[in-house]
Amino acid sequence: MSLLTIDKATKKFGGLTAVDGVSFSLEQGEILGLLGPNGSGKTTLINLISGALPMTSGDTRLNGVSLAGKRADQIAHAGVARTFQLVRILPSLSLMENVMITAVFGAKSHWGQAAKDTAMTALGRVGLADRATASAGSLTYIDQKRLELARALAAEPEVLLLDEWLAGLNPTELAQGIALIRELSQSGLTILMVEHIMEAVRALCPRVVVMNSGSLIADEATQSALNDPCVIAAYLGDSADA
Amino acid sequence: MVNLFKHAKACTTAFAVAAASFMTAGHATAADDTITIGYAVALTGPNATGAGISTVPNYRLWVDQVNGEGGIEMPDGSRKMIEVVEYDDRSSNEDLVRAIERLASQDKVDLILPPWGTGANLAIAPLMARFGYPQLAVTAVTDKAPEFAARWDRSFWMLGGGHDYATGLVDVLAQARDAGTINNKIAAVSVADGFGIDLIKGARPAFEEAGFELVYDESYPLGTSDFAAIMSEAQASGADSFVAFSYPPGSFGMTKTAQAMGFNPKVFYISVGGAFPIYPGIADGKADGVMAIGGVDGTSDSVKAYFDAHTAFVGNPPDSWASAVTFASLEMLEQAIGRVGLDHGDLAAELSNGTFDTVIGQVKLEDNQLRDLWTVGQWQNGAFVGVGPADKTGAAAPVIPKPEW
Amino acid sequence: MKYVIYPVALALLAAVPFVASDYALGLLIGMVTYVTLASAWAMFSGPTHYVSLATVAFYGAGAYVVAMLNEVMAYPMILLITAGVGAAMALVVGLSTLRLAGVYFVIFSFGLAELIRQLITWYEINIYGTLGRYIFVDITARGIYWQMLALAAITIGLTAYINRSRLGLALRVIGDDEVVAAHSGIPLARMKLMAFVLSATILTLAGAIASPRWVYVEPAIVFNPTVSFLTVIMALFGGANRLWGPALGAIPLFLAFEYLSAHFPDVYPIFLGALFIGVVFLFPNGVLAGIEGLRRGKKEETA
Amino acid sequence: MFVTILILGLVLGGTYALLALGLTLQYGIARIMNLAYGELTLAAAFVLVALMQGFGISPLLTVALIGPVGYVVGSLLYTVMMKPLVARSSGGKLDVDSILATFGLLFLIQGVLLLVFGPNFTSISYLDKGVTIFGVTVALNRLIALGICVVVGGALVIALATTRWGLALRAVAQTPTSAPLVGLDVNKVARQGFALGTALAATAGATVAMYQTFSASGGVVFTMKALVIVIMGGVGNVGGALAAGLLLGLVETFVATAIDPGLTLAATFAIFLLVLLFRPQGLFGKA
Repeated sequence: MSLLTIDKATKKFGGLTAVDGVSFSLEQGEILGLLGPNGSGKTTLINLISGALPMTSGDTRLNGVSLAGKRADQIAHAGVARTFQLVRILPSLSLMENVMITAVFGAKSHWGQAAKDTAMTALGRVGLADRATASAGSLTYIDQKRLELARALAAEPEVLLLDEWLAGLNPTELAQGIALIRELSQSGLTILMVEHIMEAVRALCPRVVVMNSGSLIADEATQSALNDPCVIAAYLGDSADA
Repeated sequence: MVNLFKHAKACTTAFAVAAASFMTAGHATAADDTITIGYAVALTGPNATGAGISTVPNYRLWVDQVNGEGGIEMPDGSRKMIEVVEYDDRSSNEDLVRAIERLASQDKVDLILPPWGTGANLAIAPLMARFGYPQLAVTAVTDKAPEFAARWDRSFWMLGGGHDYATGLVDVLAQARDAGTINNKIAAVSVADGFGIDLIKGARPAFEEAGFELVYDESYPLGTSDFAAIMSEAQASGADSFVAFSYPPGSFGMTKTAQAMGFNPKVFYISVGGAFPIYPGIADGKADGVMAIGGVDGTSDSVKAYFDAHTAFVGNPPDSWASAVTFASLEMLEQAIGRVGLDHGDLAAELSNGTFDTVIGQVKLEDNQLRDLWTVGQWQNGAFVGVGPADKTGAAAPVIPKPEW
Repeated sequence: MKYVIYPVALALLAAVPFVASDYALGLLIGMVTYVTLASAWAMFSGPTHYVSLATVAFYGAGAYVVAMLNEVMAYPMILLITAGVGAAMALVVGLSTLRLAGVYFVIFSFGLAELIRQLITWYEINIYGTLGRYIFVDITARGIYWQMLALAAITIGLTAYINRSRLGLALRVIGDDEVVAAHSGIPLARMKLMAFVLSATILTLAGAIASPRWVYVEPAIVFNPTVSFLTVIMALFGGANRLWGPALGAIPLFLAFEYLSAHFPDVYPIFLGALFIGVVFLFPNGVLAGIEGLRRGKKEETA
Repeated sequence: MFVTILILGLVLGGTYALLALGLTLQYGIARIMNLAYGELTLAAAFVLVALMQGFGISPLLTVALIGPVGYVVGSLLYTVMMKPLVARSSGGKLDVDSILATFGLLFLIQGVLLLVFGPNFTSISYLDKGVTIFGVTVALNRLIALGICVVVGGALVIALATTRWGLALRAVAQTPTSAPLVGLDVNKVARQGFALGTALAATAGATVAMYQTFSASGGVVFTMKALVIVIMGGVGNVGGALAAGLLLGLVETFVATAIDPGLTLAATFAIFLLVLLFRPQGLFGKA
């Protein structure tokens, strides 16, 4: 059985269909790239999986359990963690608190020292452990991204959804970021990542799914997908933004 | 009509006087040649409108007059100047209660004058009783006055209850009906507030007993600003008498609406606000014939003198219902002090048993209540005069039907 | 250490009525009442940033429950019922409104007091048959003070407890970013509702405790919107996100208003208005935070 | 009876709608939820009475001239008070800040009005004449208010929909963050929106003075009424506010005539709360 199954996920905004019957699945421990030109519905799909938006129809299943109709907090509790395309940190809280919340309210519901330990471990993995007591409002952009990842990790999730987590990094940071994600993947975490940076996709994802105008147009090995005429046409058709 | 500029000036002067008098209040009690009188009324907030008409100007006028004569006369013939401690209760009973505690236990004033409003007077009654001060509650209309007078034996209730006003009105209307001037149908509206509900509850059985038929009987919420729908229903009801147990905004609004739509009932009765000096202006100079709650003796010279003094001091005449009674209550206090001095127990006994000469005539309380009251008044030749009870000295004959607007 | 200081301080405060004059006691009651109201308000609105103008809806409802029941049952029983009524009201209101964001919640809470006032008026006139009720309960000013002091202590203690609990953490996250909160597994509705109900129950109880001082209640007297406004400004003035912020905002402002009402009654609204504007511009996070900021700035300068 | 309800309701609704137009502009364009709105209308009402009683100036002249004065006052208010807030924060924080700041303004104006004009009820008699329309008599001054409302509101709706200026206002209203990208001076447009809202508030207030009794502490009643209508019509939706105002007038008149005058305010609040809960975008807005 697949760990996460997306089954005919559909989202309509009024007359506009943003996600149109998308189906694919992730195996335990897999790292899958979600590609597509801007406006193709990738982030909307991530929002459907994480429960930020309710599906119009379709279903997602985690370990065979249906998540359709569940609220974001219930889905998070079930073991799905995410980062956001536009980084969202909690500026009035310390780094420790920022990260601790998923440990406290996630699947494991830690409290007290256990929650702090989990948070420290997560901060350690992204390299922010030494600044745990600082205020999150004072962080640089890359550190905010790290913090957000640490927060997702402290949930000890089964599935991690990364929405362009590598975007906006300089080459050195990008190399660090790729290494970090690889490390997470190697530790057995299942990852679905939306990404525009092909270098990263090639380096990290053996397999990709590609969306265009809300539909899935490819689900195959990364190398063949990037040579797929459909995929190229989709990107070229929107070349100004891609 | 209110002259806004004049008012503003009067207001600032009064404020300066009050502020100045407060500065000296702290050590005033020590001096033997003064007596300190304190009060807490609403100078801001929703109650400020009512207190600003019936209560505050009369307190200030009275103090001014007494001090102008060299002070209050004591039983030994000496005179003591009045010093005033004035607080704003911000229309909140919580603040009011605290202000009374302050007057009694901190400022240790000789006498405390009551606040404006039924709720406010009830809120301080237990405190006044505990501290022993006599309480001459004027602007408190309540049918439970006898109960309260018995509960707090130094409290005096000067403005009757809703039932008094309702039955007073019914008497006036019944006479007109018996004379064949009006039919036996009544259209009544009441404001959904303690006052309006008290009055309509008193009026319903009284109307029925007198053989009237209430063809329209609705209450409207406090804060209603549009009366077109209500007035057109009342007009369509076929009643000759329109009766509104209302507050000033409603009284004024209904008058204007009736004028605009040409609604000319033979009796047009409104409640609070109808006896205000600004009413004829609001009625566009056509107030004559309008009936309202309250009234004063139109033939009395003392009332006329009081009106003149009030106009000269405040800038506008007083209202013709609670103002004169408020002023009379102060005169009672003054005379009682002259007879027995400042001891609270003696004062209360004297107020309870004595007879006093006031602007509203000779006053003698019955069971700590003023029962000899004007219940219905009417605008006649530009003045608001008492018409009911008909047997009261100076009662004018009601003009029914009211001339058309 | 603080396990000694707090009980001792509380005992001292409780002993004050034995030496204070009636007026001083009245001042204390007022002060403690607003400390309670501001602290209870901040319990929910502080961390979540949901600015509620509905304080008087609950405070007034509490007073009304006492007015309705004081002739038929014992006072402690009434307090229990009051707490129940407050919690039930908050539950209904919370369930329907806490999904409203920002300005809509403020507007709703602004209208809520008015709505409840209208409903009670309608009920009194049409069902009870008259408007205005009397509260003749045999409770002295001291009794009211002690009860209110106890409620204030409970409120601040409860806030301290919440701050260190999961609920407190959840509320702070919600105040910063509801989307992150939801995706971190925080059940938004339940957490907000819990805090709102706790806060509203205390506000309702405060109204019940204060009401015997009014003797006579009427919707127009009880649902005085100024109470809501003062509560908000006191809590914000001190700092709604801090345990002692609301209390430290309530005490000086209460005394300032008392001074103004005696000395400059006519400028009281102007002062209040200027204060509101000043707080928003100068101390957006409260005076406590402002002072801390200043101190930190100075330290950095000297360092 | 149907005609009576219709005409009385529309006339009442016209006065309501006029009251709400300015508030919806202020929030829609300038993003300022102005709780001192009622006090601004009250101030205009007091000015009208003072000018009439002090200098014998015709109320109609005041109504015509107070709009521009309101515009200047609004412009100043925005520059001095609101702009720093907008510059400091946005979104939910701005909402809260502007509510608290305008709360302060509410008390400030109320205090000044109390000091200058006193606490008493003020009411004048002007054009209280009846005019008969289809057999229903309505007051001329209320009819004037309805007229002003229809003319001003209609002109606004058309101007917003067709002119370049209207386009700029709408652009800022919809996406204040991206408006600068197309060369719009957001600050200027927001100031114009706020000032225009204040001008409308002043006009409405001056009109109110002709037919209603008011006192210095009653501003919040106007704010509440305007808020109800703004919410019903959809925040920032001028046409919606017009329609909602008229609708509210009809509902209140219907309830007062056919059901029970005691329930008019309850009906208002019920509609208000239902709209807030189920259609926070307003009766006429898109989901």
